[in-house]
Amino acid sequence: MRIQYPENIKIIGVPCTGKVDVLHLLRAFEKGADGVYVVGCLEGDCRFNSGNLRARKRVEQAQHILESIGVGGERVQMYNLSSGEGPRFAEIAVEMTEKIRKMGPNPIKISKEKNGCMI
Amino acid sequence: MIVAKQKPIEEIIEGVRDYEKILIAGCNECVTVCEAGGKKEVGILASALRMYFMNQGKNMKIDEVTLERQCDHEYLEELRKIIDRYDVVISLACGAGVQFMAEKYFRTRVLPGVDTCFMGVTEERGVWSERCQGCGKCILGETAGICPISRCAKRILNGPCGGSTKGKCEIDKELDCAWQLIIDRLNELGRLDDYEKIIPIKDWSTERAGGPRRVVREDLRL
Amino acid sequence: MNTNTPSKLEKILAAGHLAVTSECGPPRGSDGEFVTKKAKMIKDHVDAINVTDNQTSVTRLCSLAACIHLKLMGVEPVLQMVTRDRNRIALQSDILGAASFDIYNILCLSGDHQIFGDNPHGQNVFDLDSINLVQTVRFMRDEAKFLGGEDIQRPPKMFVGAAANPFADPFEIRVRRLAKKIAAGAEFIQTQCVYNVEKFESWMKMARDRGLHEKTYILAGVTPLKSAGMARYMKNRVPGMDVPDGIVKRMSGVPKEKQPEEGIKICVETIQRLREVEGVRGFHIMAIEWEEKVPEIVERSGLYPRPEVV
Amino acid sequence: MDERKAAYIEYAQAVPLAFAIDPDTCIGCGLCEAMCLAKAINYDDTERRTTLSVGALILSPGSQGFDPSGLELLGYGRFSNVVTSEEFERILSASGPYRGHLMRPLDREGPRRIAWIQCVGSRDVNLCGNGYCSSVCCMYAIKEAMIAKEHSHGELDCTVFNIDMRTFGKDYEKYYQRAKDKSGVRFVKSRIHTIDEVRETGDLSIEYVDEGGELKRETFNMVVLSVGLRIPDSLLDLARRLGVEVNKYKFAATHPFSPVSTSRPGIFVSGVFQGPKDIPTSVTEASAAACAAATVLAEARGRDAKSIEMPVEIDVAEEEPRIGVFVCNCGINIGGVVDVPAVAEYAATLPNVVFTDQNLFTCSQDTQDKIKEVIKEKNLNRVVVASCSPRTHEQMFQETLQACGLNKYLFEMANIRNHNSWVHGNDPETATNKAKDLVRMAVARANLLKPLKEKRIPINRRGLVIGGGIAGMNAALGLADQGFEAVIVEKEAQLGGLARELTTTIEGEDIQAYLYELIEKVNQHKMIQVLTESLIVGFTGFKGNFTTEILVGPRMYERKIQHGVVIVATGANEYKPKEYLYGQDPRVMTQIELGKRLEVKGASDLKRVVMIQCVGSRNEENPNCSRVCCQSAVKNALHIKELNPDAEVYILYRDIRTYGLLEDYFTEARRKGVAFFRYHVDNPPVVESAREGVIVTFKDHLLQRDLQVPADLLALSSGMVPEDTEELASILKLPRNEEGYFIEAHVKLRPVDLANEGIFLCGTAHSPKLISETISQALAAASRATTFLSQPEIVLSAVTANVDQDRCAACLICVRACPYDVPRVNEKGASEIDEALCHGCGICAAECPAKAIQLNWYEDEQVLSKVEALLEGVL
Repeated sequence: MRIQYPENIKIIGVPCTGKVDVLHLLRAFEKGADGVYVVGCLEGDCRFNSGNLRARKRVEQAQHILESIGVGGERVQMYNLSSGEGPRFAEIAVEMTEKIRKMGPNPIKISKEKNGCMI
Repeated sequence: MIVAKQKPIEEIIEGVRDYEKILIAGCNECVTVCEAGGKKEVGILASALRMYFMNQGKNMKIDEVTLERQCDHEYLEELRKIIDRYDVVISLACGAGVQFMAEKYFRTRVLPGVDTCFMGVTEERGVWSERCQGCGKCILGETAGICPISRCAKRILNGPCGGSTKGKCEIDKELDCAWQLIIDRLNELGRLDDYEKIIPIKDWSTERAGGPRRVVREDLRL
Repeated sequence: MNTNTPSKLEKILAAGHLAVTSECGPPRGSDGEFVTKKAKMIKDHVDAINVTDNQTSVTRLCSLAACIHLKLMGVEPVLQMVTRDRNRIALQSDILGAASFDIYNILCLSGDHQIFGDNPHGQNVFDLDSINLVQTVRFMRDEAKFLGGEDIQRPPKMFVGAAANPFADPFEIRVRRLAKKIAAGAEFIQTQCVYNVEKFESWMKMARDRGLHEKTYILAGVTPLKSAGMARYMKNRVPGMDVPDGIVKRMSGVPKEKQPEEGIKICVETIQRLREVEGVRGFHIMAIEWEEKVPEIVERSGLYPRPEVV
Repeated sequence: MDERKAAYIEYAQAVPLAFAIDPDTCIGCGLCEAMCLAKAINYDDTERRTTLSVGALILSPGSQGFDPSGLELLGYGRFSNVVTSEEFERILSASGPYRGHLMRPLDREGPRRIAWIQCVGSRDVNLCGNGYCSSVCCMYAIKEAMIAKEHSHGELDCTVFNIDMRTFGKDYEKYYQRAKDKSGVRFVKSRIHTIDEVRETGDLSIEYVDEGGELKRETFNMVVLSVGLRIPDSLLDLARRLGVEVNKYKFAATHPFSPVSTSRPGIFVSGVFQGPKDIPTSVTEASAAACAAATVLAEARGRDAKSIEMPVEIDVAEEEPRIGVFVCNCGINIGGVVDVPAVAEYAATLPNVVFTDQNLFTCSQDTQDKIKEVIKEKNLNRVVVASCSPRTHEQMFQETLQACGLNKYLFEMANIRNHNSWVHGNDPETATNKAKDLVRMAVARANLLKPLKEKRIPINRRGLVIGGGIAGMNAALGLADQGFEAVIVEKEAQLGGLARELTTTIEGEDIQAYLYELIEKVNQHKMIQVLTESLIVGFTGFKGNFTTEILVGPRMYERKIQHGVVIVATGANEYKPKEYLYGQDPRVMTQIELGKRLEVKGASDLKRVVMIQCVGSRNEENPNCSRVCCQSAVKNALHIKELNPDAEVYILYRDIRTYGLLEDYFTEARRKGVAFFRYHVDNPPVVESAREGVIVTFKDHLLQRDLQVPADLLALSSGMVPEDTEELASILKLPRNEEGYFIEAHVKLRPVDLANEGIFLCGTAHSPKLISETISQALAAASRATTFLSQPEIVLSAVTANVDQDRCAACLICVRACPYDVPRVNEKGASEIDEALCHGCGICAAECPAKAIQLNWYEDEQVLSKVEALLEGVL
């Protein structure tokens, strides 16, 4: 459908969102990502029965951790949509981008720049 | 299995705030099975701590290791070569593992990363419940296989108390009354008459009251 | 007349009288007069007064000290003792302490869980349970020995009681549990307050079928309801309490200001019905923070005057 | 409803997803041909005649929606807010003219009240000549109402005006009830003939007579005409040229016992051209037609197939990665936005990249040849293609690698078109940067890729058919006639199943004669083995290699059968009613019993017969419609009328569901004087026994009073109950719904597959259905089974989960998490995942608390390498 969406979205493919490990989500933030979202099949419509429900739990777990360490739990989100919902995909991309813009960059990044320390 | 749960990340952060080199040590036994301190949890905690301290502008070295068991010398020995590189170890093992590590590496501070809860079972994924308090003298044979010591809020040996309501314990409507379970099972086994046998005053000396316990099997020692 | 102890309560029961006991809760402070004041209101209408032991796990003046106050004013106390807070050393020690003041009655209980009280984060003990405590007192009295086996100089002379709840779950073991307490050595039983008389009667019948009414003295518990709200609360919130809908309806059927009187009426009617039940040997009137009404209840129930025993 | 450009893609799901030129809109400039870099357009292309020599032909030309312009009183074309159901679908669609926002055409206002008018162009001999029921409109109307309610921003009133609600498909009745009870869609029993417009508002006013005969008028903001299906005249022409007969409604003429065969041998038919039907039935029938065609062609199978020789795989495990990156321009699709040379140049700077190139079309055949050359020349051992979607092109590139002896899993794609140039076309600079990011990520993963071995397992070419009824026997013949062995397992002593109880079809065809012939064919077939009085007691293995243990015969001797597929055809039975004095009064019987009775004793002694519909269906115990009972009643009623025209027949019904061409028989029954009375579920007929007959009391809604009818016979249109398959389902681990019917893998897309691979489903074990439908479905199951069996071996994807048994804590989390029950803890106390059974979802890998499980090709490090490459230098 070629609906335009913000270019800051980069997609990493997995066979099922159930494959998304909370460690993968955290690693992205550790490396400086400003936001991550997981896009799975509609609930109740997972090709692998419950993979997307598990993914939602992983996202919630990551949200909780990110919130408690001051990075911001809202930076990671879960969305569900079917393969026929191109416009919704673009809408989500916009929505997520706006949400993250409002939150500002990953605070780790800011802190790094300020302190100039090395890993 | 020993069931533990993760400590709040805030508490762990407070504990290691003043150090620079941290080793997070998981255990591949009980705490892996109850998803509190296996390799994956080690990874999650390490990642969270790294992010937290980066955000604080603090340069920390945070490494990860997961031992097969922390309650055995030989496995703990694997840390010998590297332990001096760290200011502090966060052990995600149960209390036994944390202590054994602390005993072994006297000069290194060892902090617990989980709260050790009880010996219990997996009711379903994500739900564990207590079954045993290790009293040292098992009476399950007399109580239809249900332990009033670990499962009754008052450890009443001749129950139920007056708080048993509709099969649930007075302290928590979700909690089964152990004595109801015992009675149901006795009934099922056709042994309800056994209920009237008074369980005598218990000898608690084999429990923690008798001081730290040891099991020594001379036949196994050389 | 065959009695095991110098207890007045035991004597009255052994003489075949319907016994009347009541209770008072000690204060949350050290004012001993609080107890004696309450006792004065009711002492002439009851045979003995129970003193509760940190009931509902709320810390109060200790039961033993309050019993001593009663004893000193010439009232017969029933020392309630729970196993929640003391191990067997402390329990035995307190029994001896009570005996040293010639306190002759003890009611053995396990006690409410501490989670309901003012120290929910505290440890509980439960070294013994209530049945074990009955065994302990009987052992100390009858064998003149400590649990550890050594002899007791001047062993306690105590009439040993236990509680029974005819209404609690699971119902199938209610009588078996009574039998168990009797087997452990309970000489008298005070029951949970009775509102559901039918259910109580069927429990008594089952107890009689096993001859349990002849092995122990059963005192039926009664509590006057102060209001419809209290009736509902007891019905819905208090574990092991059976308040039939009829009672709740009857209470809420009268205007608020008349509800206390209705409650007392129900209480009196209950006593009158229960005294006809074979095996009921007396009443334990628990007028919670309403002790002043006990004389009226006793009188209206035809239980006054109280018999004299030597 | 909207304008479209001359070059267009018909709809988002079109296959192939390619542009076409609309000659009505095209201005004829021909510029497109010059502009197309792929040279995919031949603008001056003209019709060409091609001759193909084929052994069989399948017709599935479909149908058209009925055009309601001719029904003037409905106002379509005159009133803007009267739309067809097809137009309404577009209104609801996210890619439609209003982008999925619910608006009415006149003023683009959100409607508050919408009415659906059913049977527009269906069940109507008078105005449009279409006497048949279109079968699909009731369901789509409910669906549209439900979706409209979801899309509406405020409260939305939905009313469906219908004669009967025909939700007869599997689980459809539940959907209807949900719409009514949960979503508040209103259903009004009335046929609408006239719609008036309210001038000032554009609203529409409908006058109708309700069930009680009262005249009512209501106003709606919008009206949807539920238009039926019709066969366009152009198809008549095709049929004539092919020598294929059609019936009076222009549907291809077929016989109930050979439902996909046309009048001309070798020509088969599927879909709506065979008769009105919904998607699941069409898909099923398509497979059935394929089976019928494949049977004719069985001998020629594989004759024209060519096999490709693959070179021996080069072992690259020990080599350092040597990566080649091919960046695609995709004509101007990518190149028009992204600076492709810059991306290629950038790729060359990435770790272990030893070669980069850019191509106009990386997917073209000459580029494949070029890639092959480069792989050999530069000793590449990993390949990255930055182009389009792996979904469409990955396999092709992997084959290119394989042709050079490289393992196909040493390949990675970066989608710089769909995820980049197409969606960021307005900002070439950022698109170029993003392309670089995507390539960097792909290269990072490529560095970590390992060769993976795909397991090849020979397929056992025998099929096991469970159930020897009409479904099972047809399925077995479907396999056997194509040259595959079939074993039928039947629990009874004889073949035939429920059909043994049946007499004729509604068309008048003799079922017993058909059954006799079918059983003969099965027994005589050298490729079919029949096991009667047999019980399945054990089942192991996986698709292509199953082993089933069976206890056979009265002596229960054990047999083990190896087979590659299973077809489940366990069937169903007539419900034995507990209602209406059944079993107490001998004059009360089921329709099947009535059918037999008419056969044996005729109807001359019958003065009055009453029939009650929906006995044991559409109630709390069995919420579904049993689909066949309405036609059974009509069939028996017609038979009675034929045998004894003076006999009175009353049919008490809730909705008459003579769908498709069956509607003609309903019409005929009414014409012959069969009386139909509707009853409500909360006020069912009352039945009493009396000497003079069975007294049936029911309400006549038109007269608004109770009628009492003494009947010589009361026939109960008893529903269907599935055969008891609880044990079988647990042995084979097959999913069943609440009523006990097996659940197919996907209602529409895989209607005869079970989710368990290699197991197929047909007949009434799936849901209640007619014999003709059962035969279709049986052939379909056979077709799906042979599609699989005709392969020499199965190649299992290497994307499976792998347990590091040393690290495994045997915690059982993978065992519990796997959607397919694959992992198990072995004797050594470690989890083991059978690669033949693993579906490769990776859930276990994500959940493993010991991190002892990796999903091949998506190992944690491989996934994380992309994360890290993407975020390289951010901190």
